[in-house]
Amino acid sequence: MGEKILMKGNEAIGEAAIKAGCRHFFGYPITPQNELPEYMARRLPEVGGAMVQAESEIAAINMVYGAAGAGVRVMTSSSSPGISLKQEGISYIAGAELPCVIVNMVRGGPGLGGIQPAQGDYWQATRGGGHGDYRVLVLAPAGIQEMVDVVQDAFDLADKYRNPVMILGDGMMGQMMEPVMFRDEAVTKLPEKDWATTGTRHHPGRRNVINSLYLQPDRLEEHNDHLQRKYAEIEANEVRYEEVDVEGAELVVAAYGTTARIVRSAMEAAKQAGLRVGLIRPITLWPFPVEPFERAAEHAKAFLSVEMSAGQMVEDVRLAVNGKKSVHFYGRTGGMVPTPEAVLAKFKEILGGEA
Amino acid sequence: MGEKILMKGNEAIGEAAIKAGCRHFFGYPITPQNELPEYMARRLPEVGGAMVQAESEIAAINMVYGAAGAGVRVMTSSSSPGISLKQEGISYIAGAELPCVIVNMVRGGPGLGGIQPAQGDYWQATRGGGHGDYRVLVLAPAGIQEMVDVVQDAFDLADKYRNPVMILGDGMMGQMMEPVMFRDEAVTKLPEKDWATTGTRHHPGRRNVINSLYLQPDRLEEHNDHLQRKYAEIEANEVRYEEVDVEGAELVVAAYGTTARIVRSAMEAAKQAGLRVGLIRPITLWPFPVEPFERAAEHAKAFLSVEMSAGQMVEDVRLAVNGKKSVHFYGRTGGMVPTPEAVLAKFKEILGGEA
Amino acid sequence: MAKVFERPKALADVVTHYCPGCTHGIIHRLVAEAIDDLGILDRTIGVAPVGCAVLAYNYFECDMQEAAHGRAPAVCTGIKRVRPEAIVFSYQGDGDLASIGAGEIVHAAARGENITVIFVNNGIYGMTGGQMAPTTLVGHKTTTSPYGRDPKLQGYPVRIAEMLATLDGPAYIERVAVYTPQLVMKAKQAIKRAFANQVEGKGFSLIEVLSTCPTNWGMAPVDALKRVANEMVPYYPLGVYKDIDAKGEDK
Amino acid sequence: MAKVFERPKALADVVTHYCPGCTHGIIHRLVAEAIDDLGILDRTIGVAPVGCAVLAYNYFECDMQEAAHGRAPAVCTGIKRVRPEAIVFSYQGDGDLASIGAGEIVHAAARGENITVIFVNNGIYGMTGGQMAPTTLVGHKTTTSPYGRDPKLQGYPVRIAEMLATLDGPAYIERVAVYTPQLVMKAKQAIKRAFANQVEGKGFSLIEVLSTCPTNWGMAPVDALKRVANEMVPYYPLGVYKDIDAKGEDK
Amino acid sequence: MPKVTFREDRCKGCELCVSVCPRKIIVMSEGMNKKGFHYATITDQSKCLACAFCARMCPDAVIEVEK
Amino acid sequence: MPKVTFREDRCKGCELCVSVCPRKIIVMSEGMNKKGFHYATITDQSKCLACAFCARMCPDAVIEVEK
Amino acid sequence: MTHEMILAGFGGQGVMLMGQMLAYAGMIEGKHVSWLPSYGPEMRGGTANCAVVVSDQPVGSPLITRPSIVVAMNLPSLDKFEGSIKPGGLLIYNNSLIASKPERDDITILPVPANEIANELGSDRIANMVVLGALLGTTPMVETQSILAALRHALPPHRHNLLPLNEQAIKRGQELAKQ
Amino acid sequence: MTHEMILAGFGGQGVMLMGQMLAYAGMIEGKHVSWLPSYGPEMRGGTANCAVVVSDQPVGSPLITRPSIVVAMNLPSLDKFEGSIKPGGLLIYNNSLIASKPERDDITILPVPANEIANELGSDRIANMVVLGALLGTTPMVETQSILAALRHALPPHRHNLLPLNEQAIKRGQELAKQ
Ligand SMILES: Cc1ncc(C[n+]2csc(CCOP(=O)(O)OP(=O)(O)O)c2C)c(N)n1
Ligand SMILES: Cc1ncc(C[n+]2csc(CCOP(=O)(O)OP(=O)(O)O)c2C)c(N)n1
Ligand code: SF4
Ligand code: SF4
Ligand code: SF4
Ligand code: SF4
Repeated sequence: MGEKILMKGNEAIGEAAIKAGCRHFFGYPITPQNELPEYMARRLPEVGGAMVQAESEIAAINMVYGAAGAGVRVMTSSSSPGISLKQEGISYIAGAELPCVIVNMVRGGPGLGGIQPAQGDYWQATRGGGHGDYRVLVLAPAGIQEMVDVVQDAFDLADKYRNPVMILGDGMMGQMMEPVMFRDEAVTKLPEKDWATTGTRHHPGRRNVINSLYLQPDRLEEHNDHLQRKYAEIEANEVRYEEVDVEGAELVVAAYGTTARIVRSAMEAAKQAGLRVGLIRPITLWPFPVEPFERAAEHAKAFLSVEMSAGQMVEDVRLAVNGKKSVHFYGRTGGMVPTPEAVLAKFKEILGGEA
Repeated sequence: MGEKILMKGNEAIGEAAIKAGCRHFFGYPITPQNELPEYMARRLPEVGGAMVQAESEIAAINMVYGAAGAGVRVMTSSSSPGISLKQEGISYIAGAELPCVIVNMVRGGPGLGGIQPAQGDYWQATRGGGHGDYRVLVLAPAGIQEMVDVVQDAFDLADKYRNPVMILGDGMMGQMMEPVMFRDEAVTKLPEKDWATTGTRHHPGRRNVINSLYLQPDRLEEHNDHLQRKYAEIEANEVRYEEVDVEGAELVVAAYGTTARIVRSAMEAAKQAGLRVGLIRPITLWPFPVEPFERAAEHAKAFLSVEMSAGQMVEDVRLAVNGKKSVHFYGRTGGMVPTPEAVLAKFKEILGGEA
Repeated sequence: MAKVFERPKALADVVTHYCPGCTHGIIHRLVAEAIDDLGILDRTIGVAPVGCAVLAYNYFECDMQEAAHGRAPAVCTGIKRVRPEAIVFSYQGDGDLASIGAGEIVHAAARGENITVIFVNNGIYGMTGGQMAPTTLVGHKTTTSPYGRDPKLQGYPVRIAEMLATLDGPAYIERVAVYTPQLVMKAKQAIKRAFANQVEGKGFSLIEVLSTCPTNWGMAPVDALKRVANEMVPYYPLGVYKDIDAKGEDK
Repeated sequence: MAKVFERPKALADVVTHYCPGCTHGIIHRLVAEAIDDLGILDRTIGVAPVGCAVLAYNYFECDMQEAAHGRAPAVCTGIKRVRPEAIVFSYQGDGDLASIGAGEIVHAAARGENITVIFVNNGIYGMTGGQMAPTTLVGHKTTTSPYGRDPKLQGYPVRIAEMLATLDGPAYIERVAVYTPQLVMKAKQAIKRAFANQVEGKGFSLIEVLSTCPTNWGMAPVDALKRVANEMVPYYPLGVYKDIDAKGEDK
Repeated sequence: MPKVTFREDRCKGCELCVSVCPRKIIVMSEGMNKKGFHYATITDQSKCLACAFCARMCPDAVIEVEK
Repeated sequence: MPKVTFREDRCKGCELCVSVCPRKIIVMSEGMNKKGFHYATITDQSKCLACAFCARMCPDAVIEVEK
Repeated sequence: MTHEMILAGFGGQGVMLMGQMLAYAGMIEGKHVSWLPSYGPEMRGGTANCAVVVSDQPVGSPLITRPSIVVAMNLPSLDKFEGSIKPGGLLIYNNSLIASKPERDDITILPVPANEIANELGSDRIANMVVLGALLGTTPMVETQSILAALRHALPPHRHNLLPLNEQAIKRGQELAKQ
Repeated sequence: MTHEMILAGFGGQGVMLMGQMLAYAGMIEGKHVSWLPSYGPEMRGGTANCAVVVSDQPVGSPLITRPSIVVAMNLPSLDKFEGSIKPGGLLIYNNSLIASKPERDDITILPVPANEIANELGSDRIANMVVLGALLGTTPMVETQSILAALRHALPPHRHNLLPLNEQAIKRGQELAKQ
């Protein structure tokens, strides 16, 4: 491990990507993620790569498609409205099974909305805002060190499954600074991609084609079956989460990213007030960590999902809890960040009511 | 009521829209919905309106934004990849609370996919493929007559709630012909829209602004709270569904649109085989008809969602059934349409297993 | 005493959020003056972009719509097609119009939509903090061209007026600047004509206005004006690029 | 006996799905001949559009990517930036390149991406069954201009070669046609040069090829060729619109 | 003598080759190939100039010309 | 005598007016307005030509000119 | 009674129109009907087909995978659909263009020399009407009058002079079926 | 011990840097730290602020709504944040620019004539360092050495000649706080 440095989330992502062997970034400015493309514009030329400012988010995601299809590690980033524009492209990338990393520093919506932190793009990220049955791995770090760690993993996961991976942050995650350490070894040997379009001289006797079109419905169904098998494998192998004080908890809270930190603050206070509150913090939003909720549903009296949205992840919590216990919701929207005090009050309200 | 005529789904939508007072259509070609813009290109000039072929789906949805903001009834249509491109625009329209009707004749995905019928855009439609917490009313007719009826209603709902309404069909619904009758009276008096940008001469002393930007997070949260109250009202008042043989059914099936018809065929056969199978056919996919499932969960042994997808609506069924009974899934993808025989076999498998 | 100069009525009497010395403010005022002069305020519908002018809907006394980034020409099209009697204009920056919205402006122009477009070219993304625009001059350092715009990597600046003038759709295209009072008055005439054309049903008019961004250029406002004169005008020559009323005289 | 003419190696030995007499087939062959002539097949990566040429990935013996509708220039950019040694080309119809993809082509050109673009202008949407394209001639009846394209409602056809030639980015832009064997040979030379430019690192080259759509024009293939000569060429003059190697000679 | 070869099964019967042959020696067959098209064929090889106009105009690369 | 009026509270201190005044009679104030800017003000009305150059260049419509 | 039919042929042989006429005729008789075309780029130059349901009951699936009746106007259509017919069903094929014989022995098979008869009547283009007649002759699911009304509806007024010829073709087909 | 601070002022007064230095100093001492800026277009010309946490515990929320310490470099900042300070907390304000007095009586209040002292030392631009010194003097959450290391890290090498001046400013602030 190297030494600790203090870094902004957006810039830490950039450095982590470079350490993971990413040399190409295609992006378009939008607050609150600008420091990432700006960092890449400065840094990538130093390591023999390039940041291309595309003419739009759509162009950027399609450049990613081309670059990923040509076999390199590649990244793009944006924030909510820009990510909406990328949905067709993401569906294509998933359909053509190309590995890449997409960052969404979520801001308040809908529409032009605002630029402060939010988590209102959960459904878009986990259900696919694009068309058709596809999945994107979604990683939601709750601090800058974890951000760095998941970015490095994200490229590996993308390559392993030939699938897009999304890092879901928010304005706060992008803007804040915390100490980070980077893994010592920069990635030097990247996985072989014999399917990539690199010119037939690199794979004589075989023509590589990147494509998501299957005009025959039976062929398209076969392709979908293949994708679904892959997704099942991801669900089986790649679930990540953190549990805090879940054992013996009366109330189990679900929260990710920024909100998870606020819940942690509220839990400190709750402990002092004698409340038994646990936290399940999904790190992968898809695949969603169903199993810890199933386990917790055996003993907890109630569940609570805390989000910076009008209530999106709470559906996944309800699906996981499957009617065994009541599931509550507390959310703020529009760039408002829940306060630990308000979250604590919600704990009390639920436990008071249920106890 | 007028006389019955035989019409293609795509064309019937067009005529129904015109009857509902829609004089403006903005679209871009894509199979399998081309007959709709083509019909509008022929018909609208005859009734003093216009069909504008936009340069892209994105331009089309933003033309809709402008036209809806200017206070008229307006429609656009597309199919899966094109609808993905509209997601930013739809989020803006929902955020700015503009009424309009959007048609999606779903085809096989993901990516370029294929052009045969599918239902893989359910999540995109019901959860919002765009960013932020917004909702779109989603109507899923199961025949051409119902298509006509829901189109006429869609405009009313859009105006009533100042919200986009989506008609979710599929290639088959768009291409098939069935007899239809149009409501006798064409709409002549449209609702007043005193919020529309029509020029201040039409509303002296007040400047109208169409907007979704709220830079202050507390203001944006207020706006979101307002939207959520509106959505709750829609959930309370606008749920539509059809129940067939649900009372006394051992197996209750959920299916919408094309698949619901196939399930009906399979149910005929099931009845002959002595199986008690009922159908809940959501007509509004959002708001989802939770209540009939709750009711059915009291007596049914099991539930089954049949879809032309890898399993999307099944989550809403599971949320509605809330763990009370098992929920099964049968789906085809890629443009493959389930056969009544296969659906029947699935009935038997479940009832055999559960009985 | 006679008013030689007063604040136009069409300009809302509020403080704008623009940085000190940013010429967005001058251009806003010229648009308002043109609307006043033509007496069309009560039938004008403006469309604000995403960019520093995003709040333009607060600054004009007419009905306004706020468009998604780059899509103002499509939004204008939607409005104009359903309210042909309205006077519809968009006000867009260079990121908005020339980058993400390139498709929309080309096609609104090609269709000859009877609208008025005010295109503010300041060669940078102001709102988002100084990234490169398609119109950023070669060599200019921005946050996304930190080593200076290099044509080998980032290509050449796009000349919108010249490009759109190749189309048969537009009626009138002119490029103006506002770095002297004289040019401000010329710009005013151009903007006024762009609105008058619409009133007369002549079709698509676009005025490209060379503008400053003192903040992100890192310059005092007065120096920024000089930069327009010395660096921008040579690459973006002022003049009329298309004028259906003056065939043969086009540049 | 010497072969005077044989099927190029770069063209896959399969039956295409194109309609009888559709000149997409000729243009495919010319691309393949250019690749053969330059000996670059094993380092060429082609990008297929969405349009009738969507299956082009089956027809060339090189690596291929299928792009989303209109985005081929962005996809090419992605490939070329990460594989600069590869020869990257896109093959796009007029709906793909000039309508939905207008922004992408303008900016790939402005950036001077070192790629080759084959732009097939047949003035209609073939794949989706004959809708109006941005290049549809005035008066032409299509399924979405059933009363004939009316400039008042649908504007004027876009001349891509002329429009892109106003940019500083492109190295070479030419418009060719394939309605006689002589023109086919000229088109071949242009296409070959567009690839050779890339090999030499000269930058963005685009060849606009006037093509037919017998099916959706509702014409016999031979009559469709005549229509190109009689109706399209007058509006879309053939020739070189940009050539950095021949300064001053540009059209 | 030049030799013009048609891969008849590949012909789509568009007649472009017929239209450009300076010697007018290409005709369409009475019968159909298995794709259901009347295919092009050459009547009198001896008149052929080996100009390859036909081959250059054929959208389906049906024709090969030797000399 | 021409009269030039500044809405001082609206001034952002950009000095564009100062730079274009042909008579050089506009100066920036020592003090600040409530937005924290040194504001423009006129020194000698009597020298004013009523050319309104200042007003036309002011991005914030701070200046009104009468004659 | 529910008739689930697939009508198939080359593009241009008029199978789509034939299907629409059946559906239209059924509709004006108050029956439940649906018509569903195959669609997509593969139609171009290739084969086209439509699925038609005419029934006393509301139509369930408009997509027919096990038709009771198949009309095959050319060989690819015969090859594609012969196997799907329900046992006891009906296959009508155009033996003017199809040389080979169907293989099924559990269905009724009716060869119709449609193009020959059409040519006799003076126009190759009404082969579809001959087959339609044959279908009605075998399976009178709708009245001939309704079919003629459908035809009148389908043809633009300036081509109503063709009605008698079409009617004749339908008659010939019906007679042939009766034999 | 957990210090939750908000540092606020005009853009240009160096509050962002001040916050980063505190976080950096905390980090090199092995503490848990976070720094979160306000961001957005309203920053332009307006006020800027950052929230800094320096703690022995992992940092929960980096967003501070109830700070234990507020530093206000100008009047709008004082107006905005005075009310949010936890009872018993600390408010440091720049009384060179702020004429009015804070109203709270349940917190410690320290006025610092930051611009005056900075000007005395020869540069208006180090007013932030004076305040930083005052903050450290009142609440020694990190060692002065660590702050100086942070400063060395923050300044580009060619401006390291300014280090002594900055150090002096910090010292003056510390002394003032001790009084
Ligand atoms: C879809 C989308 N992409 C990006 C942004 C972020 N964004 C806001 S303004 C802007 C560009 C502003 O530049 P310009 O149009 O040149 O106007 P200026 O601010 O310079 O006046 C961008 C990229 C956005 N809001 N939406
Ligand atoms: C996003 C999206 N929009 C629309 C379509 C439908 N579509 C397929 S091809 C095409 C246009 C084809 O026209 P053109 O590019 O001119 O090529 P041609 O078929 O004439 O060769 C369209 C609109 C699509 N597949 N994806
Ligand atoms: S950032 Fe630039 S363009 Fe935006 S208001 Fe400030 S000076 Fe003007
Ligand atoms: S539809 Fe037109 S463009 Fe497409 S293959 Fe057929 S003739 Fe060619
Ligand atoms: S040009 Fe080719 S496809 Fe056309 S008729 Fe001649 S040989 Fe056949
Ligand atoms: S131009 Fe206007 S804002 Fe600028 S200094 Fe002069 S009066 Fe003030």
